[in-house]
Amino acid sequence: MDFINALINGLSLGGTYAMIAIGYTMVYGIAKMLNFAHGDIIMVGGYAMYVTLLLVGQPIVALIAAIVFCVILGVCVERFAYKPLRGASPLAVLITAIGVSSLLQSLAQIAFGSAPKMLMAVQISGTVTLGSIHIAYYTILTLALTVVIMVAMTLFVKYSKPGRAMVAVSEDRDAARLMGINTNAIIAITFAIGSALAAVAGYCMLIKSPTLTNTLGAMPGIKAFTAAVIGGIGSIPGAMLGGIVLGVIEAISLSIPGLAPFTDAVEFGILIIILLVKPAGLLGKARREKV
Amino acid sequence: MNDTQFVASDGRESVLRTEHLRIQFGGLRAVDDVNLEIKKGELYGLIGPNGAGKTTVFNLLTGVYKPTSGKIFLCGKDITGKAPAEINRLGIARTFQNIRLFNNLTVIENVMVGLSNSISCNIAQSIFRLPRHKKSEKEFYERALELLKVFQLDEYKDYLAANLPYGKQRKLEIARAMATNPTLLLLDEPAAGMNPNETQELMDDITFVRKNFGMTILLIEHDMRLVSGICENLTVLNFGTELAKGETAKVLSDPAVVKAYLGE
Amino acid sequence: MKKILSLVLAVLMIAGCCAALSSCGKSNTIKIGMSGPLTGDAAVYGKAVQNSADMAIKEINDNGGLNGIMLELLPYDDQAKSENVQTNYASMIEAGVQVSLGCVTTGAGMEFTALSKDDNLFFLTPSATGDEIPQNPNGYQMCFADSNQGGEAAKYVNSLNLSHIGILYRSDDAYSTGILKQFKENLNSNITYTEASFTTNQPTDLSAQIDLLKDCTFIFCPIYYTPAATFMLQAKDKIAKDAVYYGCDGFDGIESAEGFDISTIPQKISMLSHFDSKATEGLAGDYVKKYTETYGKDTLNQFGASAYDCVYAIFGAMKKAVEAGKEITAETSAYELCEILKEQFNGDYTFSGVTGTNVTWQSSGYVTKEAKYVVIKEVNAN
Amino acid sequence: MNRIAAFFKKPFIRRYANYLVIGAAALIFGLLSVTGALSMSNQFLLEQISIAVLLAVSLSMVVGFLGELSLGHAGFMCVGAYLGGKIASLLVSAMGVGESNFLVLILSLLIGGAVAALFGFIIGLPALRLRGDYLAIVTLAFGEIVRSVLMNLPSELFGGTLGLKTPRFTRQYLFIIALVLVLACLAVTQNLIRSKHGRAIISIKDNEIAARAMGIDVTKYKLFVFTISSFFAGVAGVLYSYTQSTVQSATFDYNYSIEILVMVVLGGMGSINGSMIAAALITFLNVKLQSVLKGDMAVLKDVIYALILILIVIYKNAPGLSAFREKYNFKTLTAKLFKKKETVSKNGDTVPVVQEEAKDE
Repeated sequence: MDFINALINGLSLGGTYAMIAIGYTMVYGIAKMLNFAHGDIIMVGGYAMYVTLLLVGQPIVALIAAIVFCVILGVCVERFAYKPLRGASPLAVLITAIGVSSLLQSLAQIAFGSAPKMLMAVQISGTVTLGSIHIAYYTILTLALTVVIMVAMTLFVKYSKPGRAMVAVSEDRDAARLMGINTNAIIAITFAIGSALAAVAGYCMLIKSPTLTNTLGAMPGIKAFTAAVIGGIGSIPGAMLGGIVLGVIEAISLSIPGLAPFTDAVEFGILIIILLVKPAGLLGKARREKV
Repeated sequence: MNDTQFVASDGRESVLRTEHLRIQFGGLRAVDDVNLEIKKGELYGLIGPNGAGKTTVFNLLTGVYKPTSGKIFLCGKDITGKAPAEINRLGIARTFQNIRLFNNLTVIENVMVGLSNSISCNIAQSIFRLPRHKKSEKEFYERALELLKVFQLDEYKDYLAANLPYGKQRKLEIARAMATNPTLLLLDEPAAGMNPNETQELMDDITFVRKNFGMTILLIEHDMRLVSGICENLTVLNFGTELAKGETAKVLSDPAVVKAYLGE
Repeated sequence: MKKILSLVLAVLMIAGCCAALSSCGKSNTIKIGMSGPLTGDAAVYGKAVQNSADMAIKEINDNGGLNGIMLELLPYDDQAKSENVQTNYASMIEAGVQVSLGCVTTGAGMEFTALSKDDNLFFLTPSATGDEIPQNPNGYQMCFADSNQGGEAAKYVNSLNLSHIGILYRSDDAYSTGILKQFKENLNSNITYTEASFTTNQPTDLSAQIDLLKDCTFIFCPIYYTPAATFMLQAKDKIAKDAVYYGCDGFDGIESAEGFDISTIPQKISMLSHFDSKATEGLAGDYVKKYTETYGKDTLNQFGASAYDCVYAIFGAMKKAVEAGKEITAETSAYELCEILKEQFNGDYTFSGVTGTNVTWQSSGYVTKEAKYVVIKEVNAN
Repeated sequence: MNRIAAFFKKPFIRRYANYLVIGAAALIFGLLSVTGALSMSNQFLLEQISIAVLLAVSLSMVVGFLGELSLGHAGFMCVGAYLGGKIASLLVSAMGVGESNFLVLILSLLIGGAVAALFGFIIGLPALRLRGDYLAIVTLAFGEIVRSVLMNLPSELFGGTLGLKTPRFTRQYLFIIALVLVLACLAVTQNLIRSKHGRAIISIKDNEIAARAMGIDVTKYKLFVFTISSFFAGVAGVLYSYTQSTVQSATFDYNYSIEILVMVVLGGMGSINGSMIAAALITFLNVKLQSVLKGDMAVLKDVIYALILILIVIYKNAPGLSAFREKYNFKTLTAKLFKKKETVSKNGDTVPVVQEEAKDE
C-alpha cells in the first residue's frame, strides 16, 4: 500500500513542480530565455508571506500579498535585467539570470538573516484516511490548485486575447510584432503570470512544510527546469505533465530506502532516457529545420 | 570509382539517373515518379512554379530527405538513402535556396571547408603540427585562392563571409561547392535576387566552370532568360510530377508548360 | 591585445584595493581564527559560532584580556565547503593567527586538519565531530566525536529494550552518516530499524520519509535541527502521538527557529547533547540569557554554546600556562602557542563551562565530558 | 610607447602572445616559489587560477567553437578528481613513494583524464541528436548523476560522504605543473582551431546542414570535441584533487559548471584569450573577496559578485549600449591617454596609429 501513498506524495510534489515549470516554459517560449532566477521568486514569495503574517496573520492575505509582490518583482527583474539584453545572445541572458538568482538569495540573507523561519500559521495539517491510504489536507489543496491552474492556463492560452498573443509571440516574435502585438507588454505579462505561479508554488510548499530559508527556491527551480524540458520546453501542457512525472519519480524513489540516497541520480537518469527516446520532450514538437 | 558504366541513349556517360523517385510527407506526395537522366558535361535545367517540389528533389538527391520509394544512381552507383556527407564525398555538391555560408569564417576559409575531404591531414597531425599539417595548409590556401580567382572573389578572401554583398555571397556558395571536387553540381536558384549584370556574370562563371572543369550541372532557376540561354535540356515539374522533359526550346514552347506557368 | 591590456589594468586595480584592506598591520592582540559557513545553507550554524566566539572574546577583553593583551577573532566564510578552506587557512596564517577554532563542519574540518598539521596551528573545534578531525597532535574537539556520540546514543537505545526503531538521516552529510555508522555498529543486533534519508536537494518536502517511518514509536535522528523541525512539523499528525524523537547534539537549538512553536508537536523530543538551550541557571543559563539579548533567539544553539566554551577553554589554558611561568604575548608564534596549549590540554587541565563541567581532553584530541540526556519536550498530555 | 606597441604588433609575438604570457607567469612565479618568496595564499591562488583557466579553455571548445551549451563540465572534473585521486592514493601507498611523486602525478593525470574523456564520449552521443537547451539539461543531468552515484558508493571505494582522501602535491610546484598543463591544453585547442578540423568544427556551429552538404563528418567532430574537452576537464579534476586532502562530491554541483560557463561567456564566445582572462580575473576576484570580507561582511561577497556579473554582461552584450560601448571602449581611451600621434594616411583623412585589433582567432 506504500506505493499508493508514494504516488499521492508524488502528485502533490509534482503539482508544485508543475506550477514552477509552467513559469519556466512560458518565459522560455516567449522570451527564448532560461530564467534561472525563477526558482528564487518562490523564496521571495515566502518571505513576503512571512512579513505579511507578522503584520496581519491571515494565511490567505499572506498568499495574496506574496502573489502581488512576486508579480511586481518578476516584472521589475524582466524590465531592468533582461529587457536591455533583448536581442543579445541567449547565453548572455542566461548569465544575467544566474546573477539575479544569487543576488536575490544574498539580499534575502542580509534582510532576514541566515536562520530559517517557520511559517506555522500557513501550515495546514490534518489528514484524511481512506482505508490505509492517508491523504493530507495540504495534498488535496495542492492538487486542487494545480488542476485549477492547469485549466485556467489552458483556457487563458486558447481563448483570451493576451493568451493567444502569447502563443503568437512564442511562435515568431517579429511576425507577432507586425500583427500589432506589443511584444514588450506580452513578455511583461508572461513574467507576471510566471511569478504569480511561483508565489502559489511557494505557498504549496510552505503549507506542507513551513521551513523558509533563503535557499528555498534553488533546487526546486532546477527540478522545475528539468520538468519543463521533460515535457517539451515551450509547451505549457508539457510543463504540467513533466512536473507531475518528475514529482512521482522523486516520491517513489524516496520511498525505497535503498534507492533514496540515489534519488537525484534516478530522476536525472530517467530524464536522459526520456530525451533519448523523444528528443523534443514528451509533448514538444520537433522543429524540422527547413532546408 | 564507378563500378558500372551507364551509357545514356546518345552514347555519352550518364552522371545522374533517378527511377520513379517519390517522397510523401503524410498524405502529400511532394515529389512523385520523377525520372531524371543527366549526361556528363551537360547543363540540365529543372524548372516549375513555386512549390512544384524542385528543392525537395535537390534534398532527395543530396540525402537530406530519404525517398519514400524509387532509386537514385550517381555514375551508375546506387546512392539512395545515403547520408549527405557521404553523398558529397561520392561526388554531388550543392548550393542552397537561402544562402547557408559559414558566417564566422572568412571567404577563403569557407572554400577551404569545401576542400576538407580532398586534402588529407588527420587530427593528430594538426594538433602536433607535424609537417603534413603545414604542407596541407599551404595546399588548402593555394587551391582555395585559385577557386576564388575563378569567381573573382580573391580580393575579398579575408572578409568574413557575412560581410560580403548578396551577389558575391551567391558566388562564394558556388565556389565552396566546387571546392568539394564534385562530379555533379546542383545549383538552387543561383540567380535569385541578382540584378541583370550580376546574372550575366553568373552565366559566364557557369559556362567557364563547365568548360574548364567539365562539370555536369543541374540548375533550378526561374529566370527564363538564364535557363533558355545556357540549358540544353530541362525537366518541368508541376505539383511534384514531371510535366514535360527534353530539349529546352521544344519544351518551353509546349502549350501545357506555358499554361502551367502563365495560367489561362 | 586590446582585451589583454584592458583587463591587466583591472587586475592591478582590484589587487591594490584588496591588499590595502587586508594587511591592517601588526596590532598587539592574540588572533583567534575561525572558518565556518557564514553564508549558504548552513549559515545559521556558522553565525552561531561567530556570534558566541565574539561574545566570549568581548567578555574576556572587558575584564583585562590575558594580562592586558586583548584577544581578536578573525572569522572567515567557507560555506561549509571543503574547497573554500584552503583560502581561509592561508588568510589566517598571513593575518598572523596564533590559535584557532578550526572549522564548524566535519566536511570542511577534514581539510583544515590536513592544512594545519605542518604549521602546528592549534585548533579546538566547537562542532566538527568527525573521528579523524583531531588525528594530528594540534587538533582537539570540544564536541563529542561521531564514534562516542554514536556509541552513546546506541547504548541509550539498547537500554530502552525496543524491538524496532526508525532512523532519519541525511545521506549527503558527513556528520549524519558518521554518527549513524557508529550507532549501527554499537546497536544490539536484535533491534531492527527502518531507514529514511534525505539530501540537501529535498530539504523541505519530507512526506516520503514520513510514510516510511509512520509506524515507528522511536525515531533516531542524527541530523541538524532545521530539517528535524521541518520533519516534526510535517509529521506531527501522521506519526504516533506518543512517539519519541531522539537526536544528537545537532538537535539542540530546535526551539530557537523563529516562529516554531514546539508545543504543537505532540511527540516527545529528546537528545544526547552537552548543552540545553532551555537552561535557566548556572553558566548555561547566563550564556542563554546573554546570547538572546545580544543576538536574538534564532541563532541560539549548541554550536554557539560550544564555540563560547572553546574560547574560554583556550583562554583558561593560556592563563594557567602564564601562571605556570610560560610567556605568552601578541608576538608568540602559532607553533610555540600550540606547544604550550598542548601541554595544558594533554595534562591535567580541566575546564568547566556552558557545555560541560570538569571537561578534560586526551592527547588524542578527543574530549571526555558527561553526555547529558536532555528532554526538550515531553509527550503532550492530551 | 610606440616601440613597445610596435613590438607587440610583430606577427610572431601576436600569434603566440598568450603562450608567452602564461610561460612567463609560470617562470616568474615558479622562481619566486622555489626561492620561497611566494606566500602560501598566492601559491593557492595560482593553483586555483590555473585550474579555472584549464576548465575555461576546455569548456570554450564545446561552448565557444562547437556552439553546444554544456552545463555539466564540473561532472567531468568530478570524474577526473575521484578516479585520478583514487589512482594516486593507491599508487602512493602501493609504491611507498611520497605524495609529491612526479610519476604518480603523471599517471593519475592520464588515467583521470582518460576516464573523463570516456564519459565525454558517452555524453557526446546524445549530443548528436539533441540541440540547445535539451542538450544543456542532459549535460546538467550527467553532472548530478555522477555526483550522486560517487557519493553514495560504499565508502571503501570513494570515501562516501566523508570524501575521498587524496595525496596533496607540494604547494611550491603544483601550480607550475598546472600552468604547463594549461599551455598544453591551449596548444591543443589553438592548433586544433587553426587547422582544417577547426574550420570544420566552426562550420558545424555556423550551419550544420551546410557543413554536412560539404562532406564534413559532423558525428566524428562532435564526439571528438566532447571527448577532448572532457579529457582536459578530467585533468583539471585530478589537479584539483592534488590541491586538496579530501575530495568531496558536493564541490562539483551544477553551480560550479555554471561558474565555468560564466567565465567562457564573459570572456567572449569563441575567444580563447578572453575566456582565459575572464577565468583568471573571476577566480582572483572570488578569492580576494572571500579573504577580505570576513565575519558579518561575508554575505556581501555574493552581492558584489552578482552585481559585477550582471553589470558586465549588460555592458558587453546589450544591443542598446553599442553606441555607449563605441564611445568609451578601451581603444579610444588609450588613444586619448597616450595622445597618439596621428599620421595622415594617403587619402587625406587622419588615421590613428593604434591599428584595428586583428580578428581574435
